Amino acid sequence: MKTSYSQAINKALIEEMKRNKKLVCFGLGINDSLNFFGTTKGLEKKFGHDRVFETPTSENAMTGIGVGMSLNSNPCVMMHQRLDFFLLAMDQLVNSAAKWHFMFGGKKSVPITIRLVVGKGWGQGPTHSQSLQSWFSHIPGLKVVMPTFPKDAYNLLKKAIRDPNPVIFIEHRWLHNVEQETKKIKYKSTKYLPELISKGADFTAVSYSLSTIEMLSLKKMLNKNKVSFDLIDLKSIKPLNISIIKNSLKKTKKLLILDSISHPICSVGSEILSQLYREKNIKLIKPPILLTLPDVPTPTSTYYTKDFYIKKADIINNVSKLVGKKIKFVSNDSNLHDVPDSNFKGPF
Amino acid sequence: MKTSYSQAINKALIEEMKRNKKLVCFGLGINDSLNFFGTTKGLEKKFGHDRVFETPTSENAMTGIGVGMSLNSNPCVMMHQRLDFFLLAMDQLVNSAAKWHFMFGGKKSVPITIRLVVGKGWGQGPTHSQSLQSWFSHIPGLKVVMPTFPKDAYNLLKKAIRDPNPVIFIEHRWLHNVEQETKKIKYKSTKYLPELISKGADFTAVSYSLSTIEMLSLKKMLNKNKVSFDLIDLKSIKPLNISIIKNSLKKTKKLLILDSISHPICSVGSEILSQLYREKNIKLIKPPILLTLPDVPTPTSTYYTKDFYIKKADIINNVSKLVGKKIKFVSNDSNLHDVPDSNFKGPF
Amino acid sequence: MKKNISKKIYEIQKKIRIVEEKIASNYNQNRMRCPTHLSIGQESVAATSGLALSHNDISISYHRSHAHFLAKGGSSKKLFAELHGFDEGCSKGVGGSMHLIDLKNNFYGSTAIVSNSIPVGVGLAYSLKLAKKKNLVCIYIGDAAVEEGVFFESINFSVLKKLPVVFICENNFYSVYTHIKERQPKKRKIFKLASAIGATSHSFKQDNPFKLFQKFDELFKKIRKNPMTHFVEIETFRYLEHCGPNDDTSLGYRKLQEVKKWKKKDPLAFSRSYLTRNKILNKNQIEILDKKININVDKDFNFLSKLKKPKFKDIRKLVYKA
Amino acid sequence: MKKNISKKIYEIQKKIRIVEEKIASNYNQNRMRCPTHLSIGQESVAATSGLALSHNDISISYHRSHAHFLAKGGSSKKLFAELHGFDEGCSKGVGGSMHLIDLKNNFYGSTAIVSNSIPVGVGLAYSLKLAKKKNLVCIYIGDAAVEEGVFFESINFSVLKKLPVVFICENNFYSVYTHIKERQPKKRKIFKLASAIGATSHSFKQDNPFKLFQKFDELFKKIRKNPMTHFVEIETFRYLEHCGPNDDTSLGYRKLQEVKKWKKKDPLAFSRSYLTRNKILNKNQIEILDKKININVDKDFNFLSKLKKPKFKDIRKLVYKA
Ligand SMILES: Cc1ncc(C[n+]2csc(CCOP(=O)(O)OP(=O)(O)O)c2C)c(N)n1
Ligand SMILES: Cc1ncc(C[n+]2csc(CCOP(=O)(O)OP(=O)(O)O)c2C)c(N)n1
Ligand SMILES: [Mg+2]
Ligand SMILES: [Mg+2]
Repeated sequence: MKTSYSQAINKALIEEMKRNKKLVCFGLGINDSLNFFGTTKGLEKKFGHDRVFETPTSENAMTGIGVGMSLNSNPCVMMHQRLDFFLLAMDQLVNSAAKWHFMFGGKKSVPITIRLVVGKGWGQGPTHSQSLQSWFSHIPGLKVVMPTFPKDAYNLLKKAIRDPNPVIFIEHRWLHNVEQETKKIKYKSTKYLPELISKGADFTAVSYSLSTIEMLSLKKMLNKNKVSFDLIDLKSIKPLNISIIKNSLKKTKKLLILDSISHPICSVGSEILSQLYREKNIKLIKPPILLTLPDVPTPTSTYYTKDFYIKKADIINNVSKLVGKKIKFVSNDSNLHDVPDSNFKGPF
Repeated sequence: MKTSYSQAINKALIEEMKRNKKLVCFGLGINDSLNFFGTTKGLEKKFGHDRVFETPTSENAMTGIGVGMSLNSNPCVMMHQRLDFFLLAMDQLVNSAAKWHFMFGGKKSVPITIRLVVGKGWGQGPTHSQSLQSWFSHIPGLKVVMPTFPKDAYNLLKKAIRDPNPVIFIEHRWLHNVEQETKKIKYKSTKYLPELISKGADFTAVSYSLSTIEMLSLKKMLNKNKVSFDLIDLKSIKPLNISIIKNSLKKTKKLLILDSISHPICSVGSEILSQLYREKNIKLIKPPILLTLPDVPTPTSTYYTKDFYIKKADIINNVSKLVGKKIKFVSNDSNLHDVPDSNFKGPF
Repeated sequence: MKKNISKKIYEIQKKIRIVEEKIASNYNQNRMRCPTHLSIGQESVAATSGLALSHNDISISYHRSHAHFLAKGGSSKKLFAELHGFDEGCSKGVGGSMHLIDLKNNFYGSTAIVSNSIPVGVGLAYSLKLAKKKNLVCIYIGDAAVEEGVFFESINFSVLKKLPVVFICENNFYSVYTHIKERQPKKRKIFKLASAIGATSHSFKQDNPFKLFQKFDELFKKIRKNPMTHFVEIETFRYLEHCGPNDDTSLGYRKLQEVKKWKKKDPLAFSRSYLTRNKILNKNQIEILDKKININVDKDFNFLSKLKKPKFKDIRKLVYKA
Repeated sequence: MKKNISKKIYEIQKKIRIVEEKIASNYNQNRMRCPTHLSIGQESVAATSGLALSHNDISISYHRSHAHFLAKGGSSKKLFAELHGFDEGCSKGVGGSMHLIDLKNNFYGSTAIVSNSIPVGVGLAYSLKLAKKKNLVCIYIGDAAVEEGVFFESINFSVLKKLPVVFICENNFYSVYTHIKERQPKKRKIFKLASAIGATSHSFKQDNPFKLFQKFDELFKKIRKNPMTHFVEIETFRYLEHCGPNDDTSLGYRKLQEVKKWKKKDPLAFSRSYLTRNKILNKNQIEILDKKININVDKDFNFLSKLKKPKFKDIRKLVYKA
């Protein structure tokens, strides 16, 4: 059986709503004909309009309202179809949700989960494509998870919902259709930890969310070229535990971080490098490589995004530099660099 | 003659308002009896209520209004008495101001300068003390300056005002009374570049804003202990030019970054380390040291802030580790760790 | 009303309709690769207000802005090029359908975040006031825009400072697929809300574009003379889906009847028959006019085939103005 | 009105006044090291609404919240300890004067960012509705709060969902040192604005606390029975500076006369004479009562001297709930 990322999320939501009669979900598009990219299918029907509701276009207030509900025994899941819209709610996120437990002396915590979807391609442009995990990670009091695979999405969303603290759950839009072979998905208690999802010898690759899929897609071809790598999927951006990266580096002594859905400055990739650099026991043979988007807003035109996004060729050239080997490959970056797969009919 | 930081800012504002009849200034407290910490003294009287005005408590709209004015030939300076309040305006900052020039194909730019004041001590607490330079640096389209000394504040504020792009100008509240010996302050065209403000041999210290003052205050004592250091004051956080740091490191091979008004994760300090780590030619003898605030919101009680903020002893212990020398010092961290000097009468 | 103005009203409406239909019928070729919100059905508001605005008046808009852009004088050639992502687009292809601009005609842009352009419009008006210009800023918004706090903050400031601003709220009852009754209190009229904030408020009808034009024309003249903040609500209806080129009645969020009701009183059809009824143009003349518009729009669309594909490196320096 | 209620009203007013004066007179010793906004002059609103709220009603407040905290049953001991930064404070000293909380009495906190606690209050009310509880949430705000967009967004939602919420707006005419006429359109009454948004709105007077209490009492009973969003505006006045313990007439932003006018109709003085006039308490009894309050407040204040200085390491784990 195959389960897609959006099905996994849908399943997690339904199960958690059943499990906890107090859980509430809300957001723009949650009950409309498209069911929030299919992730909220059946929710309103099963659990009623009071626990699953559309909201006015009022991102800041709705965040504070979520804080209030979750303080008053209604944990909640708030969702935004694009992360960019959530910029309107930074006061309630940073000054309320993140600090509440601390600033009132630990009296009560805010069990809110905030689902944010990141757009890419098909003209998403400057204000429908931003991914601000580094902002959220900077703020004490928040947790940030960005699972790559359906099973992890399922487990981590459930974990986030049961977490007594605010958790930012970032989904890349291009992951919604990613499928994973599963028997029956079942909740497996999990930790906010990275995972070594593929083993190799020549270098360590660190990535998360869509970047992990991009990195994985090169595995075969690199192996053919006799290049193998440890691939570490972060899953949790905050807390960020780098021990597994350190372990891998002791073996490979070479590092490539693919942080391809982030601008470079003060990015998560930079944070990882900063932590590693300060370690006594890490000795790299070559300077580490960090690949991110350029420090430029996302342009809309498909002609521009072609060289704006990181291409397979870019990654391979960098791998080649890192391992000191020429790598043969046929570029299959198609014209359709701005859609995830042939099923995708733009724009959303 | 001595000029204080707030006098320097006041002078810069007055001169620029004179120089450019179209320049407009606004913000809460700009015209009240306390003149925005003295920095806007005389402004309204000289230039009238239309060009210097109080605003409703509407941070998001006022930012967009500033964008509109600056698009329509009125560059402006907007100001907030605490950076924390500005969290309400992230949509207009990130989705409008930062992207306008780019997303409309370079048709017009947004010459807005945004002054943000960072609080410290005297119970500023979780929501009156945040310094988010790393957030702003992450966003393409913004510039971020954080001068330490009155002369630099004067020059960089003038430069920011004349810059055709949005510039975030962050003032640490504890710098307002810092004085500098000057003849007559005069505008010296300047660049967004760090400066080596003190020379030494044993290690390189990088800091900015209040951190630079903190670092400087240890110089004598360290010298007495036969420890000397290059001190680099960043001044401009974005653009961030690290060549001067690299040059210094070629000599000292040891690095301490004092980023004492920032949380650690995805901080400016981390970004600098990330950039250096990726350089081929930098070889450090010891792992670099990065000192920041803990990943904890600011507590209010003076008893808590004592160990929350970085103490001189913390810096010295780290220097000691870095240079491999015992350093003798008498702690003069007084009980008044939560006020900048004896003139300061809390809370603002 | 002068004949040529009546003719002009029809002409702009028709042009907007044809341009939008051109986009719709070509959209599925997947060469306009950006989210695109069409205003077919809503042209009356844009056409009449656009015509009533003078050249030096400014307008600014939201995600559904093709009509406002065109009505302020924007070029359909540049619009098409923008949607196709060419350097020749009004925003060099960087912005796409949701970020149109035409500074020459004082169309100061449209943006994609709900309500995001509202304070910018108010700021533009503050500058007009400072410069003592006798012009106004027209801020187009949808019905969801008034749910964002920034709308309220902005109009409060605009009223406080007596700025020459007119908000034109196109209430098409839906935000994406959600009806206004799920988002705003029942029985609360948007224009009355605006009035309580302190704006002088009006409720206009779109059905007769000639009357609507006159109302705008009078109102704008008044504002230019006596700078104040006004608010106009107009009920209208989009015929196609929220974003994209298709009919969406199959989605079921609105009843076929509702769509039919609105299409039956299509303001463009009204204008057409008004012209003949009032002997401003006869049927034949109208057909000639339509044909001319069609030919021009086709020409503007076909010029795209000659354009070169631009490259990222051409624009990456645009992040900052040098 | 029952005698003991009348007595209670005076007692709470007086207690708030004495607590605040205690803070004021000790503030310059620099041991309360946090920004502190006193409500001397404004006690009538807090005392009467606080008394009219039932235990299970919730209240939430803004930066000037000592009075609301106390009126909801908050302990002056914990308040003093909080201001002094001790672990025994209501927020363990982490929050300070602007972050008070007393969950046992359903006082859900006050926060320091203007309007920041408003949506939180509305969310609390949504939960009451879900749980079918017959209670309400009282959201205290200042006059500047209605300038923040989030106020508007929140009240829109509250009205839309028919939540049991009462906004109590203490209009003291100033935001820091800036008069309301520089921030909001002239002649626009805040409560009328709220009414246009859809709340049932009221304008109450603070001068006679006994009448005020009755109005609150009736209103709250109504809301508990028939959950709806209400808005109450009350004009009031702070006697001291915006933040801190001093008289600030020397700053010149408000006229001495204005201050005098308000002090002359001090609601606490009114209550005192009301009690004697109506023979609820005689002068002597009042003095005994005052003395008792004074002694208790002194005791609560003096207990501070016994407290241990807490350490950062005690609270650093509080960032996340385990
Ligand atoms: C802040 C924000 N929230 C949500 C969205 C998603 N969104 C795009 S268009 C739209 C509908 C807006 O409705 P309305 O203002 O009535 O305009 P219409 O589309 O009906 O013309 C929404 C909610 C957005 N663009 N920005
Ligand atoms: C978002 C935000 N902007 C600015 C401030 C600074 N500030 C603190 S108190 C205050 C005045 C608020 O006035 P009002 O709501 O009338 O309450 P009052 O102090 O008069 O009781 C302001 C502007 C803030 N705390 N938060
Ligand atoms: Mg609509
Ligand atoms: Mg006030």
